[in-house]
Amino acid sequence: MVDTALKRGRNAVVLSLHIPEPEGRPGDPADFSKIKLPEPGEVRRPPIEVEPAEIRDLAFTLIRVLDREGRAVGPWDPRLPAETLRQGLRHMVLTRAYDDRMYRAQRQGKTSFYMKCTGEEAVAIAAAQALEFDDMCFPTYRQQGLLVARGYALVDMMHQVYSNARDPLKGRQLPIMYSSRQFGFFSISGNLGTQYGQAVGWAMASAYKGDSRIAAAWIGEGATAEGDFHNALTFASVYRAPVILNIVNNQYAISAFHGIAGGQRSTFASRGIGYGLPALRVDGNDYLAVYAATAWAAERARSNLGATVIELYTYRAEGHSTSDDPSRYRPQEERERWPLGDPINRLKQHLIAIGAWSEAQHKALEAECAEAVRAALKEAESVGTLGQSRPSAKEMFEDVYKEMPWHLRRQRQEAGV
Amino acid sequence: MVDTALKRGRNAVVLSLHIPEPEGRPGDPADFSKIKLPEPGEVRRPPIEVEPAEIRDLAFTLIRVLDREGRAVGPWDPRLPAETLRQGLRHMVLTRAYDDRMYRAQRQGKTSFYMKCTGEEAVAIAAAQALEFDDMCFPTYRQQGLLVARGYALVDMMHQVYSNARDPLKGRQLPIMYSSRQFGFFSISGNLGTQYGQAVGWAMASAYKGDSRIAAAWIGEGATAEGDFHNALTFASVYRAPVILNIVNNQYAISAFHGIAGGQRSTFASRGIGYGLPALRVDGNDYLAVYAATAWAAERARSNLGATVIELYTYRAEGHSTSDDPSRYRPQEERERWPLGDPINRLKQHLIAIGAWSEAQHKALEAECAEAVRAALKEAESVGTLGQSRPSAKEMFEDVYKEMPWHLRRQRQEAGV
Amino acid sequence: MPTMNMIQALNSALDVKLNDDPNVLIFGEDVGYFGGVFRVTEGLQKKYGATRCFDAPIAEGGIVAAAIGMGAYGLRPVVEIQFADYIYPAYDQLVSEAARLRYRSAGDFTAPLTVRSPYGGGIFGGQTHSQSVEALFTHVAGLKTVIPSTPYDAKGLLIAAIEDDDPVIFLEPKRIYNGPFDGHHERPVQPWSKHPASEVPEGRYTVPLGQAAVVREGADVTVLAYGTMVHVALASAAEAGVDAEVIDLRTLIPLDIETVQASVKKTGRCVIVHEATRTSGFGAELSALVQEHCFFHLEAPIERVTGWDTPYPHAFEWDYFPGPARVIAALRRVMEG
Amino acid sequence: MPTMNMIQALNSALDVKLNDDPNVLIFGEDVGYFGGVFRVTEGLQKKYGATRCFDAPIAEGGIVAAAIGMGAYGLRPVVEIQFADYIYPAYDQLVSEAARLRYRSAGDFTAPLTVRSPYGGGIFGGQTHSQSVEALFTHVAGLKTVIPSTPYDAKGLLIAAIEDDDPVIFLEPKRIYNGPFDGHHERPVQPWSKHPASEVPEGRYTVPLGQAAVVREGADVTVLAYGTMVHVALASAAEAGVDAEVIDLRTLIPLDIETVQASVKKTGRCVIVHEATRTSGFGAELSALVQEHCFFHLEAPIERVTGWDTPYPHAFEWDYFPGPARVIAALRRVMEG
Ligand SMILES: Cc1ncc(C[n+]2csc(CCOP(=O)(O)OP(=O)(O)O)c2C)c(N)n1
Ligand SMILES: Cc1ncc(C[n+]2csc(CCOP(=O)(O)OP(=O)(O)O)c2C)c(N)n1
Ligand SMILES: [Mg+2]
Ligand SMILES: [Mg+2]
Repeated sequence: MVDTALKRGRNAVVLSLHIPEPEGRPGDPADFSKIKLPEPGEVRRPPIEVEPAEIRDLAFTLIRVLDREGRAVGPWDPRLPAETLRQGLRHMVLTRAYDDRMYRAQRQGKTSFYMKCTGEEAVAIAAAQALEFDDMCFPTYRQQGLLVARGYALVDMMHQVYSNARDPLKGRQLPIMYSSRQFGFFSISGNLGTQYGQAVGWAMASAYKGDSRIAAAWIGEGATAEGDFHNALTFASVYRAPVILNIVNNQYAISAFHGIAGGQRSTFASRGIGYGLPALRVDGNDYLAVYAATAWAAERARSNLGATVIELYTYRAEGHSTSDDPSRYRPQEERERWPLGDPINRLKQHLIAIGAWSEAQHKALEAECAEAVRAALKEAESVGTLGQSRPSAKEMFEDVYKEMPWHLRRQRQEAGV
Repeated sequence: MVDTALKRGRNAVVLSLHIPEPEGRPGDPADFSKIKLPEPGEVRRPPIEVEPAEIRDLAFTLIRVLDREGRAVGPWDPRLPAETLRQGLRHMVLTRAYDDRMYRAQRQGKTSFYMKCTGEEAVAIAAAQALEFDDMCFPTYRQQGLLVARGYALVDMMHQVYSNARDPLKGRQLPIMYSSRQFGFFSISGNLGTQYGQAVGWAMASAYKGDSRIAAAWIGEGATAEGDFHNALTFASVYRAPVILNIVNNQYAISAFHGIAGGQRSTFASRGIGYGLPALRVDGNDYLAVYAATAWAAERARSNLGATVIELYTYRAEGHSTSDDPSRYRPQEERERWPLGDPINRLKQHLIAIGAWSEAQHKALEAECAEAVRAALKEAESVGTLGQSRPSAKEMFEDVYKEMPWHLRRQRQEAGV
Repeated sequence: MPTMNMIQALNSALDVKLNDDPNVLIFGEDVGYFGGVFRVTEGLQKKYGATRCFDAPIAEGGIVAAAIGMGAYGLRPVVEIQFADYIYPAYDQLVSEAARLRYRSAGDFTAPLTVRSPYGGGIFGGQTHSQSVEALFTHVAGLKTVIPSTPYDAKGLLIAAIEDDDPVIFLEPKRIYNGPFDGHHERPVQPWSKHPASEVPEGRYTVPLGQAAVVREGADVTVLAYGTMVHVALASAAEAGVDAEVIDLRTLIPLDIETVQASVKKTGRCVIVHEATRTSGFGAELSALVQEHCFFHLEAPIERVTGWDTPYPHAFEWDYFPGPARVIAALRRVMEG
Repeated sequence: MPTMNMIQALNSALDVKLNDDPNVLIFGEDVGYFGGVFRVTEGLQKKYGATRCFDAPIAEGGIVAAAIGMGAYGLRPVVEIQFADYIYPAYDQLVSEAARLRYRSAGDFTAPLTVRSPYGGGIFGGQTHSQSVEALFTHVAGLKTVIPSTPYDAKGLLIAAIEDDDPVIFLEPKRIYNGPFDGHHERPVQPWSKHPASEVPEGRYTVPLGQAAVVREGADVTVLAYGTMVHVALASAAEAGVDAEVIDLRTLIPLDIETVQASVKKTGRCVIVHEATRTSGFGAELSALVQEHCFFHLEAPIERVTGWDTPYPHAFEWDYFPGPARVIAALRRVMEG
């Protein structure tokens, strides 16, 4: 027996399935007119003790420090010494030079794969500088800048990319999947998002031990859709884990524009609100803004106030990887039209504006970084590129377990290595 | 070479791990003083076309219609005919009678397991009445009220609980894991949360086909922590799926209080904000409020405006299941102190207040429902209880695939059935 | 008849089904406008519109959950998991939901979805773009697992999978998307166009699920293989000069036990070849079944030639891959045995 | 020496390790104040405080992810997955992360976590409280899989698992938590106290991982079993009057191949018993290994007695469960073979 109340008239609208579409495709003009940018310096900087509920608006705006003229304005200016800024600039220039060179190496057939972070250098480098050296980073494949900023040797990165005899990862990992406990750089997984909850666990462990180290994690806006993202935010919220949860919104996930991850309906920072986490939305191409937001979140975490979500709003200036060709799915001149510019140019302009840098110095820096990359490359290639040199094939069977069980010993024999 | 900037002084606070604790444990007084309740009628009712961004506050308040005197007040009053209310009351009373009887049956050893929805009847029943009969429901094990309200035969529910020869699910499912396509009740899974994303897929299919049917899903506040919850909200947001995403916050997940799911840091409704979904927080023990919120969300969905998140704020008045004893982990008198009362009492009071019901009628209704349950039970038990009667053991091998492959045919022979 | 590589053949299967059946729709990461990272869905969005073939969020669990819901509604969703290595977030939805829905609802609801995923190694993809995951699905009652080895089979099996009323895991050996691969990585790549099975009809046809193909008849030893390894097995048998009967299983579940058993009863010897890690791989099940069905016919121990029980290591691709040298050695061992 | 049931023995193992090692901590759904739905963590929060033993959100993937991060930090987390049927949301973290972390970081980071989970059927739990998931982990290089069958072993193996530097999947046969079970469900339940292996020392001891136990010596046939099925195998052998050698594997990976092989070489016959679905179950691997190692000693086909390839059906619990009747029949068949 069915309720009559259940059988009312129905809305006349016919349902239809909505598929998000980007503003433009190849051949279309680049159109960023929908992006609303607050003025630099406009967004307030609350004390770290603020209740997350009081700063929900910060998830929907954009923290910016550098203005069009390269001046640092507003409460989020971290007021860094010029020396720190110059170091940051150097790390960014070096990272870009490294990326360009290794991309070329892949094109020359010296390795199988490469991924650049061009246009997103500030995201990793300003954060590395705002963190302590022994804070643990849980990066994606696009934060190689962390290693560069922390002084990891370029040549070791190259050995990894070449899977050669000196590869610190013993030929086991795809290029760019670096790992270094000493440099606080957690082993990169090919599986998107998995590191996010692990970072929370690491931070919980640090808190459990009464340590003072915190964790920081990065995830792409595309990968926020994974369940791991949700798990990380839940655990970070419930246990007040001392962790910084960075979302790098570079507008693309391979060919998929941010709308496929939900970016047309809300900001990625705003995901934090439902967990009661403070969430900041930051100009990711503004070195000072990234530094300031990271420092704010780090201080909160270190004060036992728990996790912060930071969306870093940036643009993936090049292809997803060496396997990708972005001209197949997005307007050609987007890169040039990106309204938040290039992080290196902007920091350079700022240093010049404050009288701490010059075009000549910048040229010299570029030359120096190119030379550093060249020298490292020479050394790495003297060991060998992919296929020319590699660790002992025995390594294939090591480290599956701490001690090799009989079946792997037997397989190693069978393999004759 | 390590940046000097990376080696600054460190905050002196020693980190510590925060483990959420409830307000009280067995032996403590029940303490709900932290719950802030707006007045009934206080919360505005926006038009369905409202931009989700304009109603974020609705995720942090509580939509209430029934006041302390049983009057329906404010803009969310659905103004239902008395007949609809009386039907709702009947469904709730019947569901409770059914639950009580089947719980007893389990205690008598007539089946292996049972779960009640006591105190949460309005959640399912008001929703069932606000939806169309052919809208598809994706429930948890605590929305048996949907079946009752849609007129599914009690005796068939009992056959399922007894896994007897007439069990519509052929003895394959744990008791209470009902399924009925005809009654728009999706097969319940033992795995928490899995139905949430499936509901979104069903709704996407309906939109894809230009249908007018919508989907509604339910999830417990504890299960919102699963990745499936996040997946569902992402897909619902991205594709504007015509689906109602209900979160039943009954304060507990087995022994874990809501804080273990993040309930001390934000509301569960507010999870919707980060996806740009409208989110309503509703008194789940207020039949009228549940009806009104469901109707609002259903109208939005049917108007191609997409999904709505609804948190139904309620209280699990009894144990999690027949395997549970809540006196081991929560204060005894919480149930009595729950500030939002009992949904049956409150609707009864309202009907009496509007002159459409009386104590005598209520007594008669209770007797009638008890009798309906008794009659159905008699019929079910005439077929048999668990172990006394069951479908043919052949059924063990059917429906694994549409057609039985050779290995199952052989196993069926081996089993001799 | 047109000549197609495996990508084109799969694309053609999807094209046929999108055209035939309005209830078929396709979604997955990068499959819409872009046409998929391996181009299998190229042109389909343009031809059929965005609601028939569209991008999905990077949430494999969400993709499969949505597909199950659509299947329950009555559609026939075909989803792509970009690499089989990334199927694990969807594992619960596949194992607990898709596989069991018909059973637990007594046939009331079904999940007739097809999950396509490029799988296997040999492309220097490192440990997260090379995995062979089939055994994680063959253990699960309610799922079918299909692996093609040629363009012709790929198209016919994919159409059969989409038309099948049960959930199908359809694994595409990505190493042979563009050409057959005999395991001799040092030799130049051969295009499909030189292989007879690259002749693929334009329209609809099916290769039925559950039927193996004897791709080489032989008297001395039975080689059980699927996907890329079929080509490696054929080349190895030729090089070893062993008169092997090579069986391309094509569907792992339901397995074509009759073809397997008839062959082993004839040859009395059996070598099983797969790329997945050995322990608890599908080869274990094949070995157990052959042993159970053909015990009294076996003249030598059944051999398994497989990937090692390690992740797929980038620099050691060809040490890991069970190539001709190892297959030949196994063939020789069983012939001596 | 105190007498313990399996729950008490497991609790004692956790107690010992919480006491010994400040880096050990426990979390999972309902394990804190409440002490777990099967009471394995009872009293531990009270004794050691909330940060040592606490409730977790219902997010198995999040639980394991957090444990991996803690392991990378240097802790030894022990997590409970409430039922093995609910481990799938954590599958990606276990397979792609815990299992591979040491390998992919060349030993720089490790994930020494222990994942405890009640598993198996026989308690009328229906299809989602009865599953045997071991084969989904034995296929994964980098994981160890352990299954105890007595209180003594449960404690010793759990301590060994926690102390082990690799990730361990520790499956607890819930049917025998409170007493051994020989498969005769129609007979009254026996308490552990009547079983010698219920004598469990209070303090620390280990049962090393990777070592099987010959629980009954015999000459005629080898029975390979683990968990609940060890007891069923013993009872069946006795009832069948067959002089069976019953081996309790205890650890599936790494397997104690020497004990297995020595026994089968001696008996020439082998029956494998498990509760999991047959196809691609761990029995397939055992069958393949026995065949590979003992081919020339085998006098009859290896038999598998297992759960059927269906979900675990509520009303047909005892038709599904591979009980004494089926084990005895298999023993008789191999003795005739
Ligand atoms: C679990 C999983 N699914 C899919 C992939 C394939 N994949 C690799 S990168 C990528 C896009 C990631 O986009 P985003 O998270 O935005 O990061 P970005 O590349 O922009 O830095 C995809 C889909 C993967 N690596 N892991
Ligand atoms: C994936 C999964 N994990 C764990 C469980 C065990 N379990 C069953 S019900 C339950 C609590 C659910 O709480 P909640 O979601 O709040 O729903 P409620 O019972 O309160 O209605 C748990 C942990 C499960 N069924 N599925
Ligand atoms: Mg991106
Ligand atoms: Mg609850």
